[in-house]
Formats: sequence, structure tokens, C-alpha cells
Amino acid sequence: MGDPYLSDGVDLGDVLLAAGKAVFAFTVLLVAVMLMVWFERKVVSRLQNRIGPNIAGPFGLFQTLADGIKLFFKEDVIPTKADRFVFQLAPYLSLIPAFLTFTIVPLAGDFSPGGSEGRVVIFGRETFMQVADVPVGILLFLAMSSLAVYGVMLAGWASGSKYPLLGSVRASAQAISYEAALGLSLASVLLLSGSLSTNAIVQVQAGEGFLGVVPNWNVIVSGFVPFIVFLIAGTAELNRPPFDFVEAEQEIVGGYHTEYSSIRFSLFFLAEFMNVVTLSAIMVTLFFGGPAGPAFGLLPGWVWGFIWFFSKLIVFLFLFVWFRAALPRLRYDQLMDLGWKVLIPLSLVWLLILAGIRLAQPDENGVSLLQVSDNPTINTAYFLGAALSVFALGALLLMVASKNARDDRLKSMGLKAVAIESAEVN
Amino acid sequence: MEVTETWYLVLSAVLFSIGLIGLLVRRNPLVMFMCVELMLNAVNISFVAFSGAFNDIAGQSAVFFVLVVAAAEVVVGLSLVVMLMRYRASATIDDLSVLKG
Amino acid sequence: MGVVHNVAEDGFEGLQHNFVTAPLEKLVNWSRARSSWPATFGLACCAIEMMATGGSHYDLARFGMEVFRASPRQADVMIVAGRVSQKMAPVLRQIYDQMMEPKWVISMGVCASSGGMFNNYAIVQGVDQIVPVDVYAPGCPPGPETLLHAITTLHTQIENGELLRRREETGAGANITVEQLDGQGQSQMVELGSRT
Amino acid sequence: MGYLGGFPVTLKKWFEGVNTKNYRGGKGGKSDVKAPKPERLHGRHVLNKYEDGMEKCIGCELCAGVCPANCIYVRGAENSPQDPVSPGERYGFVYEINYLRCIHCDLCVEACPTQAITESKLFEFSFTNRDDAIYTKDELLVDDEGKPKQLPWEDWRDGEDEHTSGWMRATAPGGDASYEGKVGWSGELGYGVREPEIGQSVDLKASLRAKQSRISQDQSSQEETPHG
Amino acid sequence: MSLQTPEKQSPNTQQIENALTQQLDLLPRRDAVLRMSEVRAAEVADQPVSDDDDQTMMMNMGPAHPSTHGVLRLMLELDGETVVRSKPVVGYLHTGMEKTAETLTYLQGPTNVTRMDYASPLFNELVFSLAVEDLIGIEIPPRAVWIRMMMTELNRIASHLLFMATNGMDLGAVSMMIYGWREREQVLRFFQKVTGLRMNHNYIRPGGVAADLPDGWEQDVIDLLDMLPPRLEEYDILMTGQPIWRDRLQGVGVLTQAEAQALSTTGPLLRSTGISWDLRKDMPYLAYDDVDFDVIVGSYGDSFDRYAIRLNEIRESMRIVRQCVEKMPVGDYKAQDKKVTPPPRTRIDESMEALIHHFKIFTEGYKVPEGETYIGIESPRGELGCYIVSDGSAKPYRMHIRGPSFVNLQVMPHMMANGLIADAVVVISSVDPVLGEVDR
Amino acid sequence: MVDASVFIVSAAIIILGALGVILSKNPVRAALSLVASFFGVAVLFVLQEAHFLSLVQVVVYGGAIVVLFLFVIMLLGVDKAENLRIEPLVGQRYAGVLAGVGFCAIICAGLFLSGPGGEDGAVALTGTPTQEQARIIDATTPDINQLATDLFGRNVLAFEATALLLTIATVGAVVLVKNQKKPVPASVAAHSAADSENSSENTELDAENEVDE
Amino acid sequence: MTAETEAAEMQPAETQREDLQRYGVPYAAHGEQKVIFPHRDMWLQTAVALLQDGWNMCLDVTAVDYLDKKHPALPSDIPAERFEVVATFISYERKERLRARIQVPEADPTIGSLYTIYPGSDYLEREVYDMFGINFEGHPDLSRILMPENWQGHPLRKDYAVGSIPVQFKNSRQDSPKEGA
Repeated sequence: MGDPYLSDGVDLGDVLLAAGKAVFAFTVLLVAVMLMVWFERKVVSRLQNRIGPNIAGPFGLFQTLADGIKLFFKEDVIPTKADRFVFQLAPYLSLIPAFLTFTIVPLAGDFSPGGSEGRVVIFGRETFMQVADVPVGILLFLAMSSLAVYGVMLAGWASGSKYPLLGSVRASAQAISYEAALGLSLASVLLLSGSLSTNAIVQVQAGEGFLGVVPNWNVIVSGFVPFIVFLIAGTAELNRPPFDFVEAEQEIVGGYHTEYSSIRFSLFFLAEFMNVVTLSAIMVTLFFGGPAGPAFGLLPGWVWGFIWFFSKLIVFLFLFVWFRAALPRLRYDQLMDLGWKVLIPLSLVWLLILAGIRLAQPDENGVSLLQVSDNPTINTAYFLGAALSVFALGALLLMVASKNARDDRLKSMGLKAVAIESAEVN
Repeated sequence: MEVTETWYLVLSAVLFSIGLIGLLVRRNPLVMFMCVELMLNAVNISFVAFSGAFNDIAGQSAVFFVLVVAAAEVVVGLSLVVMLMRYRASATIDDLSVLKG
Repeated sequence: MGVVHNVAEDGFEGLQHNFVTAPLEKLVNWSRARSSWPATFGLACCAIEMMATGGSHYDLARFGMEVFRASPRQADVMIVAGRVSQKMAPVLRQIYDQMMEPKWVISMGVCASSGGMFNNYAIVQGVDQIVPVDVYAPGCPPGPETLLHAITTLHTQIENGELLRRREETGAGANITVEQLDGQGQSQMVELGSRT
Repeated sequence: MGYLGGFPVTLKKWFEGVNTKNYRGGKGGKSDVKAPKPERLHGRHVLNKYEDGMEKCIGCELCAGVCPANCIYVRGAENSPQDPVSPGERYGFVYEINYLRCIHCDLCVEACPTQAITESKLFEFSFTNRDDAIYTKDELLVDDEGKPKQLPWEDWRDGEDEHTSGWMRATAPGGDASYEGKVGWSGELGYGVREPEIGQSVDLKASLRAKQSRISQDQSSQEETPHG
Repeated sequence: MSLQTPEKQSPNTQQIENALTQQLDLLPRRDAVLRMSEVRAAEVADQPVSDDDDQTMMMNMGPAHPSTHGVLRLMLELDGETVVRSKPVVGYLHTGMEKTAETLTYLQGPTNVTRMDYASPLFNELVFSLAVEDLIGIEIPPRAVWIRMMMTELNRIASHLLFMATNGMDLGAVSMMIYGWREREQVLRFFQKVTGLRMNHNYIRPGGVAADLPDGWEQDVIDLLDMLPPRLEEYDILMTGQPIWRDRLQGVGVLTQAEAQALSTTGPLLRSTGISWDLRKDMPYLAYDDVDFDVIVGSYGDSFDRYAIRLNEIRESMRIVRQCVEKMPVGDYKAQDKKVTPPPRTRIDESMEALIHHFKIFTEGYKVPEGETYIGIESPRGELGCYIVSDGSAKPYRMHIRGPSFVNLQVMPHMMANGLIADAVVVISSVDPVLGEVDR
Repeated sequence: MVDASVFIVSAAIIILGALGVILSKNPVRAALSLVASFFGVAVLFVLQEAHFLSLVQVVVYGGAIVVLFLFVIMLLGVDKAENLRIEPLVGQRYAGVLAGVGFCAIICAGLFLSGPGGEDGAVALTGTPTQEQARIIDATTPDINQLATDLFGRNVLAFEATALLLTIATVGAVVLVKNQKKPVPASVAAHSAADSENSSENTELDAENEVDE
Repeated sequence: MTAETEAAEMQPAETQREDLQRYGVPYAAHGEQKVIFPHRDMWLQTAVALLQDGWNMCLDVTAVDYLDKKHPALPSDIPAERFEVVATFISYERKERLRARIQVPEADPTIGSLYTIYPGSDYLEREVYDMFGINFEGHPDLSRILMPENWQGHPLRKDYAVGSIPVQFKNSRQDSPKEGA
């Protein structure tokens, strides 16, 4: 358990190693964010038959740099109505969790069968290619993502004007409702890997999967549903389109950052994209095997891990950009509906099903935890059936309840129903 | 310098007292709820301290239960506050006296 | 209004030029020219052309300018696109004031530049009476390429650092105090944009 | 799957390529191209000369009178017999256009009896100064080869000085079909007399026949690819 | 002038009162109209949250808000995020065009009116020209009629594409925005070919059109018409068939038939409630009698209907344009009436009379007989009317444009009531006001 | 040494945060201070090798409870500073402070006086558990596994009871907030009935949020 | 259009006459355009009659300021006043428009508001109030709509100047060579 280099005592070298890794990770993250901003603008442009930034540097690569420098040297202001202390604090509150989450992501390492299980040797010390392998790493991710909302909320509140306030109310409601779905879909992964450590999760996925062709990734093993829930809830967490209510320009101008300018705004900007990169990295780690993948020689094994990791990461970054290009924004209450009425029940029931299967399957001793029948297949079927019937029952209840509620609402609104009826007559 | 259980317990006592003072002194129901949370946290600290002291996991289990109960309490409490404050934006705890028969 | 720090006094532009600040200033001007985010400030016909300029045939994104900021606090360039009515003028000024230094103004189209064909009671005869204008784009409305020309003109000026220096000297926008003459022989001074 | 429909549609655009012309205000080198200009484009004006170098403007102030924005200022003066500026009795002594007022409606072009003022294809210009926007006669007048002056704040490209009279030629028939295709203007310095613009074509009957055949073609092609 | 003065048979007061209650009952949500002066509202809006017991807050949306289509300003009374009452405030683009029109001759007139509804400039020119022609009493040649019809229908396509783009933008569909511009650009390029300008053309003038269609226009139009259908299908996939899109629009901003009529709405707003009223069909002008097209009618009166109506009107307009290409007659494209049309350039050189005539038209303009008239046409936003009073001179004594957007704006508070802010944005977008026309 | 410094720093954060809660006039600032305090507690948990609890502390307290507080504050717009000058009961404040300080003094006195003080103080106060009662922490297995065994083993009944409690709390919250006709302006009262659901829905959020922990 | 043809066209057809007679006000019709001339005091009653007679919608309300001009096509027995409010109605069934022209004197520029009968006239009447200063009695919110609230004067009145400023030129004061020489 834990990073091997910490196993026996801590000396100066260990501290230096840790610091070095932190600096490295931070640099990687910053560069990734810079490229991500450029990537997003370029990709969205191409999806709309445009060129996109092409003047700042070759292919517009330095566009983000230009934005950053410009923002850094722009005049700064704190509105008189603002709560000065909180106003200044908020950007950092949203930036720091974004980075802290990144520390638990395994960036590289040779996880291929027969490889070193992700260990590399740096300065004569055996370690993982991640800043920290916290034993409860995934919980750290959850904790940080729940803290990240503070930046947004407090920014909106502290600005002392109305649009930002609306933005922060939206942010808090959104955070509360999506945290649950996020956590529940994570639970399925934890159930499969039996550990909260990211390194262990990657290792579980590293093995050969079905037929030796299909990888042993959690996304397949867990049956796709947790991944989809995680993706949607994660997008909502990130305030990315189509869930970008917190800063929906057409509705509430800029949302929480309306009153921010200059460097403080750039911190928000940075945090937002950092979160995108981080969440994508977490998704790769949890569902797509992180750096795990075959090594083809030529390069050291851990470099292959790095390559695998980043190729997978880019796919997700592209996906987020694609979301933006392809989908219209939902309405705020529709997002709530989606979260509470679809995602949470779905992930809850899926967890139940996975748990049922897990319980019914025999462990290495050939004994399953709960046994109804001696035949493992029948045993599994029993539990699967039980879980499925719970699922069906729950779905039925939910549907009846929501239809009931809808009827009530229509009745109470009265007017619109009448309007629709009268229109139908014509 | 070794950190002993006593340190934790003193800290817990101080935190609890601060929460108590806040509860007695403040009149904004929201802040009063926060003070209750502070007191619960003080208890949590001592639970974990005892768990460490006796090398017994039960202390940590207890903290878990406290967390859950705190959540439940906040839910109900805040919905009361929401109800109260809908009628009066500047409500204080004294306005709850309207609930008297 | 919030507390406005004057960049000319507080910012590094106020520093003496030396071997450190000179390349730095170059870099900053470079970045400003390549990342001048416009404020969404569409008024009339020109606004439609401005949006068309953002469309795929012209693509403002090439200049890093597709980031139309709804919040004036984050915008660098105000493109006054269309006629400014007497009712709108104070709002326009307020938005200009809410923008952070350094900021630039493009007066897009003749209505914004001088009232255009609407030489009447309702229209402000030139937005430079309200805010200092850096670049004027002619046309009614200017085509997207005219706007692009105006934008590149502005970018060149930003990169030279000329605008800020000039504005510091004159306290006004585009070096403008034009004696207004007309065919009838009357003359009157039109005050064109001074920084208050 | 309605939810996912947008994804292939947007991705398809990637492979359709870009529509953007990389126009960069004359600062982008070779890749800096303008969109093609139609002949009738109302651009910035030019003041024409006859082929003998005389100015066409006779200072009649029709253009100034018809301008809805009053952006043209003309004052005529008597030609001195020794050194005439224009063939007529008078010439435009002061000729100014205020481009901060001009709405490019080209009523001036239609009004000018001598085709002295026509429009060029240039619409890429902008000013950093109000003074620059008021074009004087010097700036508007074509040079001895009939080419418009290229001012520093304008972005001229090769060939853009052609077709300087598109709108004038388009409106020349005055709406009368029988005058379509008849040359109703004097030659331009450097270009001579241009071919008239063909609208519905000179020979109405021929054009009618051509049109009908074209339409039947269109119809057949239309049936192949039904729209909607 | 015939004049009749029959005996008075005025309705009694009881009748009036009945009518009043009946009419106002048609507007069940009329309380949602905020009746508050702008100054007062600004004062209220400055306070963070009102101290009143009703817990509502005043919010000011615009005039420089990204979703208010230019400079519309909305005063919203919010309860949380729910709009309780609202008031559109206009005038931020008031240009004094009706006053300016009194100083311009009929010849210059189109340059002025074309700048009103800048999304569909040709319609403004058309209605002005029709009104002037009605006063003068001239017939315009058939080719001009068909050119006008084709150009305005293309303009309707452009205008609706603009709506598609802005509607998409307001709902966060960024790609749709760009696609809308992209297609509109093609239409504008055709306009530029014909009129020399992308917008504000000054092309349709009293007496006909300024210039004939350029050589090869048929091919351009056919190309345009061939380009559009697959693109519209993409819109269908991107938006019409997108469940998120439908959820955002369906049932939002519902307008009842009674409300729509009582509030004088016209155009897609009126048609979305199920009333089939399209001036092109019902009171045909130009040559709409001779073309075949359908009037698109909605049934629920919600934003989705309005969106769908506009999308399908693009298709109907394409049908009309295709018929225009087929049926385009040859001949004059301007009335050969010496009064309104300058002579051909060739004639100027030939005859002194023509030259004088030319001078007269461009200096003085032409005189229009005394009278007054109102002409209405179906613009993309509804009935666009022009009321002209002539005192017999060369300039209109009074010119008034009935802007459909201006009148349609009145329904906004009714449609926004009890919706969220996000719905308010949808409502603004689906009313599709063009502020130039609202404020004039 | 490291332990002590970490303890001192986090204790300072906790105490300052707690003082911030009771001293700040503005509820939002109070909530912020509360988060700081909770964060300090989480650090203390880490110090005592209770990793799981520390993160759960952050998630539940920081991510859910305080966010909920802030949400309610912002939703109701009650972020106005409270006037601390007004005292409803004369002398209540002094009595409160006195009571708190007295309470603290009594406990500390108990801590230090009951036993020999120092290290054994706590033990002296509570007594040593007997061997069969104790669930000895095994340093080799992760704390999560031990906690799970304890929760689902010995305390499974209590666990179920809390689940029930949460459900009841959820239902209670929904019932409390639902169908509360807001005092809308009389003019629109007739036509607006559907808007109260927004807030009710949001209040039900938090309760369910805890179910998954 | 000459005076004779105008007069000829002004002869209303028999159906039109019946159509317009029932409102009990003077009327005229030329071409497709029907005009009635109700008196200011009878305006609301007439409007109710119009509504009940199937004129569905009030399309437009505007005004004209005939400061010192003759009113075009005004029946001779109607006293001409300075202002004339012009309202246009439309009927779906008849597929026709109807225009009402009401004289409003300068001394008391007041007329009843259509708002309660045709609520759609709300903004239109506000615009007329703003531009001409004509009061509409019974309008729920008669305030300026286009001009700023503190604006002085009513721009579309004929005695209100257009307010143009001279256009800038460079050499407009330069002497011509003749005068200079």
C-alpha cells in the first residue's frame, strides 16, 4: 500500500523527489491546460468550418500565452460593493483543488503484464509516476471536486451584484445534485477494483481482458453505465457545455466571474480548463486503464505508459470540445431533473446490480459470499435477477411518481394546459 | 514533543465551548446551526482521539455515525429555516416564537 | 464604479524604459494585439455584420477574437457597431467605464463614427463625443473585410504601443480635435472625445 | 438517438474543410486573400478622367444634392480657357467625400451625368483619424493611367482597380429593357469603353429562348435531386 | 370625395363595458406586464434585494446584454429565477427615421427605410416603394414585380437564417450560430452581386428596382437553392430532432390565439397559435397570386412552433424563389414613367430633354400627388406597414412604418410570465425582434 | 516534532475558524470560517491515521453541509450582516460567554485533575476498555476495511438505523418545504403556482446526498 | 393621379357603403383603402362597434401633425384640427383593412385610449404620446417609449427641428480660384 519510496523512513532525497514530482506534475498540467485552450478553440473552429486562431505563433499555438500575458497586465478592479476579502480569495479556492486532484493521477509507468506494476526508479528510489499515491485517492478526488465549488460560489456572492449571485446559486445547487451521481458511479469502479488507490485501480485494469483483444478496462467490465453517468455528471461538475449554466452568457452574462477582470479572471479561466484536464485524466484512470497499455519495446516501458495516457486523455479532451460544438444548453431545472431523476437512480441501481454479481461470483476459494445455489452460474443469475427486479420496481415507481408530479404541476399551472388544449382544437 | 490524547481532548473542549457560546449568543438561526456543527466536530475530534488512544476502531465508527446524524439534522433544520425565512427575510431565532400555540 | 487603478500611473507603462522593461513591453504589446477580446456591444445593422465576421467565412477567431465577452470587465476592445442614440449614449459610456485599462474602441460604421445619414435629433453625431475612438471603419454597414481591416489596423497600433502613448499625451482617443467646417461658412468646434 | 445526432453533423464539418478566406488586412503575406468581389460592389469612390487626361467632373453638384447623407461637398469653378481642367465650362474645384458619413448607396453614381464619380471595388479601409476619412479631390482622382490612388490606410490588391464602374453600368439602362446592352457612357481612362453589363441580354427573344432551355435543364436536374 | 353621414347608432355604454371585460379577459396574464417607470425601476434595481415581504428582486437585462438582440432592455421582476413580471424597454436605438424621412425625397427614401429592419432590408424598401407607387398610381412592369418577389423571398430566407443563428446562440448551440451565418453569407453574396451591397441595399425603389439582375443570376440562385436543403436537414438533426432542444423550446412562451389577436401580433407569432394569416396568401401583393406555396401554421403557440414555422418558411420561400426563376418575365424592370424614372444614360447624351429630366429627378426628386395611404406586406416578422401622407411635394409629409417587431414586443411579458430566466431568453429569441425596426 | 507542528497549525486553524463562525456578522463569512475549521479537523484526522474519515469529513461537511448552508443563504438572500448590538434578553450574551468558558474550564479541569495529568489524563477520565470489547486497530490493513468490518459487523443495526433516519429526514424536509404557498404579489398569485417546486427540490438534494456515503 | 380620377375612384361601391355606414360616422373609400372619420368623442364607441363587427386586430396607431397644411382627402364637413390620429384595423374574414382618422385639436390633445378594446394598441399609443404629445385617456401606462424619460419636446411634431449638424469637410472654406485670383 502506498508509494514504495515512502515505505521506510523519510530522508532529504525523498522530500526532494516528492517536490520534484509535484513541480513536474504542475508543469505538465499547466502545459496541458495551455494546449487545451488552444486545442478547444482550434477544434471548435474546425467543427464549424473555420480556421481558428492562427496568428499568435505557428498555428496559433501561443494563443493561450497571449491571453495569459494580456490578462496579467490588465488593470484590476475590485467593485466597491464587493466583499473584498472573499472576492480576492475565491479564484484561489477554485484553482487549488483543480491542481490537488491532479496529484493522484498516475501519469506514466509500465503496467503491462510482466512489467513493473507502474514502478519506476528515479534517483535510485523506486516510486510511482504520480505525485502521491494516497490510499484513499478517489475520495480525495471527490473531496476536491466538492471543494472546487466554493471558488465559484463565493466569487459570485462576493461580487455584490445580481448576475454573479444567480450564477453562484446555480453553482451550489448544481454541485449538490451532481456530487451524488459522481460518487455513486465511482462506487461501481471501487467495487470492481476493491481499492481507493488510483495506482491499484490502474493495476486492476492492466491485465488481459476478454479474448485477449478487448482490454480489461473498467468501462467495459462495469458495463458502460457508470462511465456514462460519470461523464455526464463530470461535465456538469466542470460547468462545461451543455451544462454551463453557471456562466451562461446568454442568460446571466458571465455568471460568477462577471465582475472579475485581469489576473483573477485568468485564474478562473485556468481553473476551469485545469478541471477539464484533471477530470479527463481521472476518467482515463478510472475507466480506461490510465497509463496501462502494451509496451512495444524501443522506449522504456514507462514512456509507453505516458504515451498511452496522453493519447487517451486527448480523446476525452476532444470529447468535451465536441460536446460544446454539438449540443445546445439545457435549462437549469432540466439539469436538476436529469441529475435527480435519471442519473442518481440509474447509478444506484447499477451499483446494486454490480454488487449482486460480485457477491454471487465465487472468490478464489470457489466460495461466493452469498450462496443460493451450488452452481455459480445459477447463483449469479439469482442475484442478477434480484437486482434487476429491484431495478424494474424502482423504475416503475419513479415513472409513476414523476408522471403524478407532472400531472399535479400541469393542474396547478392550469393556464398552459388550457392553452395547449385550445391550440389542439384548432 | 509528542502529541498525546490530552492535546486533542483540550482542543475538543475548547472547540465545543466556542460552539456553545455561539449557540447561546447568536440569534441568526443559520449561524446557530453552524455552531451546532462546531460542537459535533469537537465531539468527533475526541472520538478519533480515543480511537487512537485505545487502538480501537469503534471510535472511528462513532464519528461516521455522527456525520450521518449531522447531515440529517442539517437537512431538517435548514428546511425549517427556509420556511421561516420565506416569510421574513431578516428572521432571527426569536421569530420562531410565533410557533408557540 | 469600482476602484479604478490608473494603469498609466500604477502599471508598468509608467516605468522608465530600460533593458528589462523594453522587451517586456514588446511582449505585452504582442500579447495584447493577439488577444484583444471584444465586448459584445452590438447596436444595429453593423452588429449583424460584426457577428457575420465571427462566422465561418471571415472568422474573427484567427485573431484570437472570437471570445466575445459579455462582461465589460474582461473585454479589451469595444466595437461600437451601429448608431448610438441619445438614450443609449450614457449606457455606452458606462460600459466603457466598466472596461479595464488598457482598452480600445473601434467605431464601426458611419452611424457610430459620425451619425451617418441620420443627421438628426436622435442620434449622437459621432461616438467619439462620448468615448475616445481609436479606429474608424467606414461603410454602412462596413463589410466583414472592412471590419477585419479596422481590426488589423488596431492590432498594428496596439503592437506598436503607439495608441497608449498617444492617448497619454493627448488625453483623448485618436488624436482628434477637428475644427468642423461646413459649406455655409459657419464654423464650430466639435469636441471629440476627451478622457474624463 | 436524437441526442447524439449533432455529433456526426459537426464532425462532418471537419472533413468539409474551412470556408474561411484568410484575410488579414494586408499583413498576412501570401496567404492573405480577399473574398472575390462582384462587379457591382459599392466601394470607395473614384473621380474619373477622360482619356485625354481631362477630368470628367463638371462641378454640377448633382451628386452632392442627391446624397441622402450629405457627405459630398462639391464646388464648381469656371475653367480657365488656357488650362482647362474639364471639357465643359466648369469643373469641380473642391470635391470631398466624408467617408464617416458615406453610406455607399451610390445614388451619386447614378446621378452623375458625366460618369465622373464611380465606385471602385475597394472596401477594405479604415482610419485612425477623422481627418483621413475626409477624402479630398486629390485622393479621389485617378492617376494618369486611370488607376485610383492607393492611400496608406487602404488595402489594395492587384486587379482591384478594374471594374470601377459596375454599378453605373448596371443602372445605365434606367430600367428600360430596350436600352440594355447599349453603351451609354464615355470611355474610362485606362480601360476605354467597357462592354455593357448584360442583364436580361440585348436580344430579348434570344435570351428568352436561352432562359427557357436553361430552366428545363434545371427542372430535370431538380427532379433528380428533390429538395426538402 | 364622397361623404356620407348616416344617423348615429352608437353602441351604448353597456355594450362598451361588455367589450372591455371581454377583451381584457383574453389576456389572463396581463398582470405580468410590469408598469413601472424606467427611472423608478433603475432605482429599485440598484438595491441588491428588495426588503419587501414579497421577496422579489428587480433585475435589469440589457440594453447591452448578449441575448437581447441588440439593445432591447428588459426589466424583470424575479422571484428566485422565476420571472414574475417584466417590461421591455425600447428606444435605445431610436434613430428618428420617421423624421428623417420627411427631409428626404421619395428618391432618397429607400436609403432611409432600408436601415430599419436591418435583417430584412429589402422588405422595408418594398413597402415604402409600394406605398409611394400607390400614391402616384403607377403600374410597375412585371419583371420588376418578379424581381422584387424573388429578392424579398431570398431576403426572407436570409432573415430566417439569421433567426436560426441567433436562436441557436441564445440556447447555447454555438455551432448552429456559425452554420446560420455561413448559409446567410451565401445569400448575402448573391445580394452583393445584384445590388452591390450586402445589407441596406437601396435596390427596390418606387417604380421598380434599381438595376436588372446580373447575367448568370439564374445559376447563382439555383446554386443557392441547391445548397440549402441539405443544410436545412443538418439543422433538423442539430436542433429539431435534438431532445434537449425540444425540451428547451416546447411549452415555453406559450401564446394563446386570443392573446395573439388581442395584442395585435402578426407573422410567425400569430401563425404559431394556429391562425393561418399570411398577407402573401390572404391579401396578395406583388405576384403572390401566381406562385404556389403553403402557409406554415403552428398549433401550440410555443417557441418550438415559432422555430419550426421559420425553419419551414425557409423551405416555402425556396419554393417561391424557384418559381420566380422559372417564371421570370423579360422586359422593363422599372416603370418607364418619366416622372419617377431617370432616363437611360444613352438618352442623356442624345437629347437635351432627357438631360434636363435627369437633372430634375436627381435634384428636386419627383412630386407625389396629395393623399395618404397605408400598405402592408408580410415581412419575416409579420405585417410591415407603411403609412405615407403626401402634401403634393417631392418629400413625404409624414411617413410612418408599422414595425411588426415593435408591436410583437408587447407579448413578451405575457409569454415570459412564470418562466425562468433561461425561458425569458428563449422567448426574446423566438419573438425575434429587430431593434432597428422597433425603435426606428 | 512534525506531528506537533501539524497539530498546532491545524488546531490554530480550527480555533480561529470557530471564532470566526461566532464572531462574524455576515453569515457567508461565518460559513467560510466553518469550512476552515472543518478542514483543520480533517487534517487532525489524517494525523491520527484516519484517512477515510478525514476525506469523508471534507466531502460531507465541506462539500455538502456548508454548501447547503451557503445555498440557503444565497437563495434566501439573507446575507445581510446581523446587528450584533441588539440583545433580546439583557445579559444573555454575558451569561452565554460565561457558561461557555465555565464549561471549558470544568472539562479541562477534569482532564488534568482526575488523573495524573499529561499522558494518562484521558484514560483516567474514561477508564480502559476491556480486552474483548476492543477492536484493535490492525496497522497492516487499511482503515477503510477495518471501518467497514466494524460498521457492517457489530454496528450493522445502528447503520441501518441511520439509513432510516436519513430517509425520514429527507421525507421530512420535502414535506416541510413542499406546497408552501409563497406570498407572491397578489396580482400574480392567481397564475403562479408552479414556482415553489424549485426550492423544494433543492432542499431534498442534500438528504439524498448523504445516502451514498 | 389627377383630381378627376381620384374623385371617380372615391365613389364607393354599394357594398362598401353598407359596410361602412353601420358605424354611424363619415367615411370614404378609395381603391382598396377604406377610411372612416369618427369624431373624437365617439371614438371609443366606434372602436367597440368595429371590434364587434369583426375587425380583429388593431394593426397600427399613429398620428400626423398638420401644422399648417391642408389635410389630404378629408371630408369637407369635418373640421380640420392640427393633429390627426390614424388607426388601422384588419379583419381576417373580409381580408381588408380599415383606417380611422380622428381629428385631435392642438389645444386639447387628448383622445380615448384603445387599450381596453384592442390591448395591442398599448405600445403604439405610447409611441404616439412620445412623438406627438397626444394623451390617451385610460391608457394604463402612458409614458415615453422611444425617447429618454426626461426628454423635452415631441420630435415628430412639425415645429420640432430635425436637429442636424453640419457635415465636416476639409476645404469647404477655401476660396475658389476665381475669387482668389
